Amino acid sequence: MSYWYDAHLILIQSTFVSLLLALSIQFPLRMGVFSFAGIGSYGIGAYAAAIMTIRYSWPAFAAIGAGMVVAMVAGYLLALLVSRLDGLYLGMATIAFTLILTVVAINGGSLTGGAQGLYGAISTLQTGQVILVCAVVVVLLALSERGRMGRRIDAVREDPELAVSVGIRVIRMRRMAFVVSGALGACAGGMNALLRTTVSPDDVGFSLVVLALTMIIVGGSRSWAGALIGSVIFTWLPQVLQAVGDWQTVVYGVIVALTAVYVPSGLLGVAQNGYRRMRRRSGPVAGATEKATGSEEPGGDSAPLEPLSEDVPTGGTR
Amino acid sequence: MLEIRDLHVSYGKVEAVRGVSASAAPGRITLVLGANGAGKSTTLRTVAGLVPAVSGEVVLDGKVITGRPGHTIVRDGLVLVPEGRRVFAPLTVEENLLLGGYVAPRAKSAETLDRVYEMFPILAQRRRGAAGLLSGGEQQMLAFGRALMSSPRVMLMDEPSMGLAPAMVESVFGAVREIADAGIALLVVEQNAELGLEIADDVVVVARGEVVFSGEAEQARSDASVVRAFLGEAALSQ
Amino acid sequence: MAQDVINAATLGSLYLLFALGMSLAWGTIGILNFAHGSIFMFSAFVCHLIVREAALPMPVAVLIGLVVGAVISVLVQVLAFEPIQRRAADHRRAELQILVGGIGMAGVLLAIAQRVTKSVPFGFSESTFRVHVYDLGFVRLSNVQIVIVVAACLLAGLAGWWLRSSRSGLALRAIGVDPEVATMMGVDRRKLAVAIMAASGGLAGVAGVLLTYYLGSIAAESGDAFLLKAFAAIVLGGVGSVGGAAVGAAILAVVETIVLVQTSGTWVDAVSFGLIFLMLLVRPRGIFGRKEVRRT
Amino acid sequence: GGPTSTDAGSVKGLPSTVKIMSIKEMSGAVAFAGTNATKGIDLAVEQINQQKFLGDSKLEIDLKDSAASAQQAASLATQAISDKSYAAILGPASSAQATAISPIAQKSGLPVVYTQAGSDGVLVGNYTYRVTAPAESYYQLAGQYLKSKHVKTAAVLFNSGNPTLTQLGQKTVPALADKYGFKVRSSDGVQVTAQDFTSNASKIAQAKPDAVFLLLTGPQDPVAVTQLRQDGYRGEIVGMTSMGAGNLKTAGKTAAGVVWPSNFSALDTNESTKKFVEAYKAKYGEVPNNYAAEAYDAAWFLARGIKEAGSASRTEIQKGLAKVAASGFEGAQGAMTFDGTDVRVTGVLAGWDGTNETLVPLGSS
Amino acid sequence: MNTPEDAAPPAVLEAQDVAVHYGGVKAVDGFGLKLEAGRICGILGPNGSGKSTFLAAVTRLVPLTRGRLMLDGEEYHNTPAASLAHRGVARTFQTVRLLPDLTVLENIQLGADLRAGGGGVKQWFRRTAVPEAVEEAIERTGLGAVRSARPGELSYGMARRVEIARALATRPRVLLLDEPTAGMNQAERREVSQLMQKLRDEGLTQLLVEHDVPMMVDTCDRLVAMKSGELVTEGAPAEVVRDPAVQEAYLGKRGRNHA
Ligand SMILES: Nc1ncnc2c1ncn2[C@@H]1O[C@H](COP(=O)(O)OP(=O)(O)OP(=O)(O)O)[C@@H](O)[C@H]1O
Ligand SMILES: Nc1ncnc2c1ncn2[C@@H]1O[C@H](COP(=O)(O)OP(=O)(O)OP(=O)(O)O)[C@@H](O)[C@H]1O
Ligand SMILES: [Mg+2]
Ligand SMILES: [Mg+2]
Repeated sequence: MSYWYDAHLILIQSTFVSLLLALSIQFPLRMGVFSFAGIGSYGIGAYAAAIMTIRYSWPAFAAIGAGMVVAMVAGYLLALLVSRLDGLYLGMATIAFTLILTVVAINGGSLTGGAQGLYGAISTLQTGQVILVCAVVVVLLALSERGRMGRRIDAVREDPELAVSVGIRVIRMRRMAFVVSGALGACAGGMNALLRTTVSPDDVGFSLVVLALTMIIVGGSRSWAGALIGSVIFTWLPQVLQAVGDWQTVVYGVIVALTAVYVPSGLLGVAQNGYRRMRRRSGPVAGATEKATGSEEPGGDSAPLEPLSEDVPTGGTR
Repeated sequence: MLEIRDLHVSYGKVEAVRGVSASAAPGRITLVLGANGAGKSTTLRTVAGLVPAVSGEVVLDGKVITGRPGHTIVRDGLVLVPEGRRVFAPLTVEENLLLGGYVAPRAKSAETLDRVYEMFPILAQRRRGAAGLLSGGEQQMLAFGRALMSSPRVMLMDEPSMGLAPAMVESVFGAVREIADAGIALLVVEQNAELGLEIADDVVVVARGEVVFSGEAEQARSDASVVRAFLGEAALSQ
Repeated sequence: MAQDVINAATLGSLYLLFALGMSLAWGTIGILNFAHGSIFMFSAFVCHLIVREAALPMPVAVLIGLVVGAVISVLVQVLAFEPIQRRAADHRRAELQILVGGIGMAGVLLAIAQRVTKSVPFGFSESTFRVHVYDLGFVRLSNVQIVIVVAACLLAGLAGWWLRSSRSGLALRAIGVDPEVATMMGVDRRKLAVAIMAASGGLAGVAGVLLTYYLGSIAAESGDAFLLKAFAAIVLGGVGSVGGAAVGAAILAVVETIVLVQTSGTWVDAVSFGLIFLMLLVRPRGIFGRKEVRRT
Repeated sequence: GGPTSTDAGSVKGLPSTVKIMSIKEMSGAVAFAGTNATKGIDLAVEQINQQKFLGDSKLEIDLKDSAASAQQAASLATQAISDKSYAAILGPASSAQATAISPIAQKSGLPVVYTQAGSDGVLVGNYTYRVTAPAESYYQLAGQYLKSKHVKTAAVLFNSGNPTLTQLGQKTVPALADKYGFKVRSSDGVQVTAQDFTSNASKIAQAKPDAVFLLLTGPQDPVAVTQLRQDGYRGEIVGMTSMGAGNLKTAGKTAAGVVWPSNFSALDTNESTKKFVEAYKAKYGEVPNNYAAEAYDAAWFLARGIKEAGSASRTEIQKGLAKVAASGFEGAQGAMTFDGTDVRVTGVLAGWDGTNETLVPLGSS
Repeated sequence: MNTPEDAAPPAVLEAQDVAVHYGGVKAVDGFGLKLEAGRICGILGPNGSGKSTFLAAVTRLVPLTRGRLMLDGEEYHNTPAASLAHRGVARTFQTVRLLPDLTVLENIQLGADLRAGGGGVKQWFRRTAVPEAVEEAIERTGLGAVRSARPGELSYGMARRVEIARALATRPRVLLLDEPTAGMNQAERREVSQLMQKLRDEGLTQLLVEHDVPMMVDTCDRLVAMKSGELVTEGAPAEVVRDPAVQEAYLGKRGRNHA
C-alpha cells in the first residue's frame, strides 16, 4: 500500500488538483455560466504561488492564498465586464481572457520567467494538506447542491427570469460563480505549482480548457461527484493506456468520444441509475420510496367523463 | 379520407392510447374531446408520424401510413398544428410560413401566403419580425397559418383556441369552418367544448386512452354526460 | 503596405475557408464541431498520401480533399453527433456532449496522423502544381494566394446564398430550432443534417488542401491552432451568419497582420483575443449576431 | 563508438541486470524525438551488453511513454524512485516534462540523464545530467559562417513560446552579432503555434538583410523558409537543429542553402561519430539524426558511470557519472566535455542542398 | 368605482403611464392601473394588446420606456426585479415555467426559499424552506397527491397549479396571474376562480389576465380593458364588458351574448 502510494504519488496529487480545476469550471456551469475563466485563474494561482514562494519565501498556504485572492478579484472584475454575455459567447470571452493571460506570462520577463516559466518553487506543501483542502471544498460544494442553495442554482441555470421572479438575485449569483470559480482554479494552480515546483506558460492554455471540459462532461456536469469521476479517469487513463503502447492517444480519443455519445448524463448518471436499479431489486421496502407517482396510469382511476377528478396526476406534457 | 383504426400507443410502460378509432372526411370537422391526459395529443401525434404506434393503423386515402417517417406524411397532404404553437422562435414570421410550404410547389406557396396574410393581417404586419416575439395569440395564428401553407387535404389541430381572445377564437373557428367547407378534412382537439360543438360535424370523446363516445355533433350536444363533462353544470340547467 | 493588404487578405481568406464549414453546421443545426480542425488536417493528410503515390494536379488534389473531408464529417455525424442528439435529454446538454464528442473524434484523427507522420511536416511536393510568384513591382502575389482568395469569396457567397435564399437553407435553420416541428413540415432532418455536415466537412477538406499548398507543408497539429481561430472568428461575427464569419475572419486577419508588422509579434494573440473580448463587451452576440429571441 | 579499452570479466558489485527507466515521448506531437532517441538507446544497450562492458551484468531498459504530458512524466519518475530496482532514468526531451522530473529525482537521489530538454530549470543539482549541449554553446559556428560570407545585417525570427528558441533569438544571436561584426536589424517573435509567416516574410524580404535567423520549431521551419524565398528573399538563412531530422524535406529545393549549427551530423568525419553512424546504419538501415545520437550518448554515459561506480546503488552511480563527466568522453557527438552536469560539444555546421542534409565546411567562401 | 359602501381601499401597487417599446413596436404605450388592497383586478384585451408585456414591466422583467411604478406609494421602477419579490410581489407566467429536474414539491419550495432567510452566507446552505408555507400552498392548490412527481409527468392543468402554488409559497401580498387557466376545461377553470376568490377574502391583492370572459366577470372586482398597449376603459366587470369599444375590439358576436 505504502509502496503503491509512493509510486503513484504524483497521480494521486494530480487527481486532486484536477478535481479542483474541474470544479472551477463546473461550478459556474451549474448556474448556466459557460465560463472558462477558471483555467485563467489556474494560471494566476500557479504563477502567484510560485512567485511568492521563490521570491519571498512565503509559506505554502500564504502563497496559494495570495493567488486565490488575486484570482477572486480578477474573477469579480471579469464578471462585471462580461455581465451581458452568455452561452458560447461568454465561453469565447473567457477563453480569450485565459489566452491573454498566457501571452502575458510569456512576455512577463523575469517576473514570470518568460517562455521558460519559473522553477524551484520548493515548499512544504504536503499531499495530505491537498487532500484536506479538497475535502473541505467538496463538502461545501456538496452542500450547495442540496436544499435551498441547490434549488436556487438550478433555477438560475434553467430559467433566470423565473429565478428573478422568485426573488433570486441572479446577477449576484453569477458574480459569485465567477469568484468561486476563480478561487477554486487558483487553488488548483497554486497547489500544482508548489507540488511540481515549476510553472510554465505551457501549463495553461486551450488544451487545459479542453481537458477540464472533457472531465466534467464525461464524469457528469451537475455534481461534484461527476467532477471527481472525470478527474480520476483522465488523470489515470494515460497510465492505464501504457498497456496499449503507442496506440494510447488513439484509444484515448475513442474513449472520450464513446462516453460522450453513449453516456448522456455522464458516468455519474450511469452510476446513479445502476445504484437505483440495484436498490429496487434488493427488495420492496427499499424500493418503496421510488414508487411511481401515478403517471403510469393515464387518466388515473377517475370515472370517464369526469375530467377533473381531484388530485389525479394525469399526463400531458406540454 | 382519414381513418384511425384501433390505435394503441405507449410511452415506455405508459399506455397513452388504448384503441382509439376515429375518422375525418372532406368538408367535415371531427371534434375530439377529452380530459387532460386522455391521449388526444398522443393520437394526433401518432397520426402525424411523430410517435410510433404499438398496434392499429392509420389509413389516408386508402393507403396505410402508420410506421412511415413523419416527414413523408406531409407530402401526402396531412398536416398537424401542434399543441402549444411551437413556432420557430428565431425565424421571422414569413420564414415560418414559408417553411410551412416546404413541400408545396413554390408558386402555390406564394399564393397561399397571400391568403394567410389576408386571413391574419397582424402576421403581414410582423412578417419580418422574429416569430418568438409575437404575443401568445399571434403565435397561435402563425401556427395555424403555417399549417395551411402546405395546402393540406387533412388537417389535425391540437387546441387551436388556446390563449386566443374571444373575438379571435371566433374568427379562427370561422376560418376552420371555411377551410372545412373548402373540402378539407379536419380533426380538431379542443378544450373549449361549447364552441367546438358549435362548428363540429362529428364528435369523438376520449377518456383514459379509449373512445367513450362517438357520433354526430347534434347527438353529443344532447347527450347529458358529454354536456356535463365538457360544458359544465350551468349548461345542463339551461 | 500594399503587400500587407494582400497578406491580410490571404490570411483572412484562409480563416474564412476554415471557419465557413464550422459556421454552416453550427449556425444551422446547432452542431459546434470541435473535430473540424482535425477533419481539415486529415483531409490534407490523406491527400498527401495519395499525391505521394501519384503526381496529381491541384484541382484533383482539392477534389480529393473535398471528398475526404465530406466523408469523415458524415462519419462523425452518423457515429457521434446524431446518436447524441437522439439520446440527449435537453438541448443544452446535447450541446456540451457534442463538443466533447467532437473533441474525442478530433483526438482519434490527430493521433492517427501523428502516428503515421511522427509529426514531421507533410506537403504536396510531388504534385504537378508549382507555386508561382508574380512580382508586380509594388506587390508580390502567388498563384495559390489568388486561388485562396477567390475560393473563399466564392464559397462564402455560395454558402450565404444557400442559407438565406434556398428552401433547404431555411429548413436547416428550422431543424436547429425545433427538429420535431420541422419534421412535421415535411423536412427530412436526417438527410439534411448529413448534407450540411458533408458540406461542412467538404469545406474543411478544401481549406486543408489549399492551406497545405499555400504553406508548402502542414503538420498533424496544424488543425488545432486553426480551430480556435475559426471559433473566434465565428463568435466575433455572430453565430449563424455567413457574412459574420467573413467579417470576423477579416478582422482577425487584419489585426494579426498589423500587430505582426508593427510590433515584434510576441503579443499577437493577446491583441487579437483582447480585441475579440472588447468586441463582445460591446456586441454580446457578435457583430451580426441576432439578439436571442426571448419573451416573458 | 564504444570505449577504446574494455576490461573483460566481471565488474565487481553489479547485479546481473541493471534496470534503467527510459521516459520518452513515444506518442503525441514530439513522438519523433522519442522514437529516434529510443533507437539510439537500443543500439547503445545492444553494444554495451555485447561487449560485456559491465562485465556479466546487463543493462536493461524499461521504456515508458510520457505522451507529451509533464504530469505523466513526473508520475513515471516517482514510480522509478519508489521501485528500488531502477538504477537511473533516461529522461524525456521536452523541457516541461524534464523540469517536472528534476526536482523529485534530485530530492530522492535518483540519477537522470536527459537529452534535449534545453531549459535552464532542468539541471537542478548533481543528480541531473544532460548530454545535449545547449545550442548557444556551439552557435558561434553560425557567426563564423556569416563572417566568412561577409554578412553585415541580419534579421531574427524566433518562436517566442519556446524557451530555447527565445534564448537563442534574444541573447545568443545579438551576442554573436557583436562578436562577428553584423547588425541585427529586426528581431520578431512568432507564437508557439504560428503556421503562416507571410507577414513576417514580407517584412523581412522588404528589409533585405544579408542573413536571416529562423529559430523555429520543426513544423514551422519549412513553411518559413518557403515563404521567405517566395517573397523574394535571396540572402543567407540560418536555423538551428530543428531544421534537421528531415523537417526541410517538404520545402525541397526552395530550402537549398539553409545552414544550421548542430551538435551532431551523420556526415561528421570524427572517428567516434563515424563508428556510431555505421553501426546505426547496419542496425536500422537509415541515417541517424541528432535525437538518436544524443540518446546513444546518454546511454553510454550512464553505462560508463555505472561501471565507474561499480555498483547499482544510485548514490554510487551519481558519483560515477560525476567522474565520467569530469574527464569527458568520445561519443556519437564527437568529443564531449562537461560544464558541471551539462555537456559541451564542438558541433558542426549542417546545411540543406535541396534534397539532403550536408556538412558545410567553415572558412570556405 | 366600486360598490359605494366600501370607500376605495388604498392602492398597493400602482402603475402610471407605463410604456414599453421594442424598436417600432409599441407593446405597451401609456397604460396604467391601480391594484387596490384585497381586490382582484382583471385585464382584458385582444391578443397582442400588451397584457403580458405590461405584467413583465410591472415585475421589472423588461425595462420601461417610460412610466412610474409604485408599491405602497413608493417608487420602484429602478430597483432590481428580485427585490420586488422580496417585497411581496409574486407572479405566474403565460407559459408554464417549472424546473424539469425538480419534483413538484421542490418547485414549490423554490418559492418558499424566498422567505427562508436573508442573503447571508449561512442561509445558503439551509436545508429546508419555510415548510408551513409550502404545505399551505400545496393544500390550497390540491397538489398533495403529485408532490413527488416531476413536471414532465403532469397534465397541463396540474402544471399550471404548481405555478400558482409556487407563487403562493412566497407568501405574497400581491399576486399577478397571466392566463392561469389557458388549456384547462370549464371545471378546472372554476376551481382556479374559486381559489382566487378565497385568497381575496384572505386579503391577497390580485391581478388576473384571462381571455375567459364569464370567468373574469365572476372573479374580478374590477376590470381594465386594454388595446394596442393603451387603456380602453375600466370599471365594474359588467359595465366594462358591455362597453361598445370592448365589444367591438375584443368580444366578437358571441362574447356580446355573454355580457
Ligand atoms: N413524452 C411522454 N412520455 C411519457 N408519457 C407521456 C409523454 N407524453 C404524454 N405522456 C402521457 O400520455 C398520456 C396522454 O397524453 P396526451 O398528451 O396525449 O394527453 P391529452 O389528451 O392531449 O391531454 P391534454 O389535454 O393535457 O393535452 C398522459 O398520461 C401523459 O402522461
Ligand atoms: N421583445 C419583444 N420584441 C418585439 N415585440 C414584442 C416583444 N414582446 C412583445 N412584443 C409585441 O408586443 C405586443 C404585445 O405583446 P403581449 O405579449 O404583451 O400581448 P398580450 O396582450 O399578452 O397578448 P396575448 O393575449 O396573445 O398573450 C405584441 O404584438 C408582441 O408581438
Ligand atoms: Mg394535449
Ligand atoms: Mg400574453
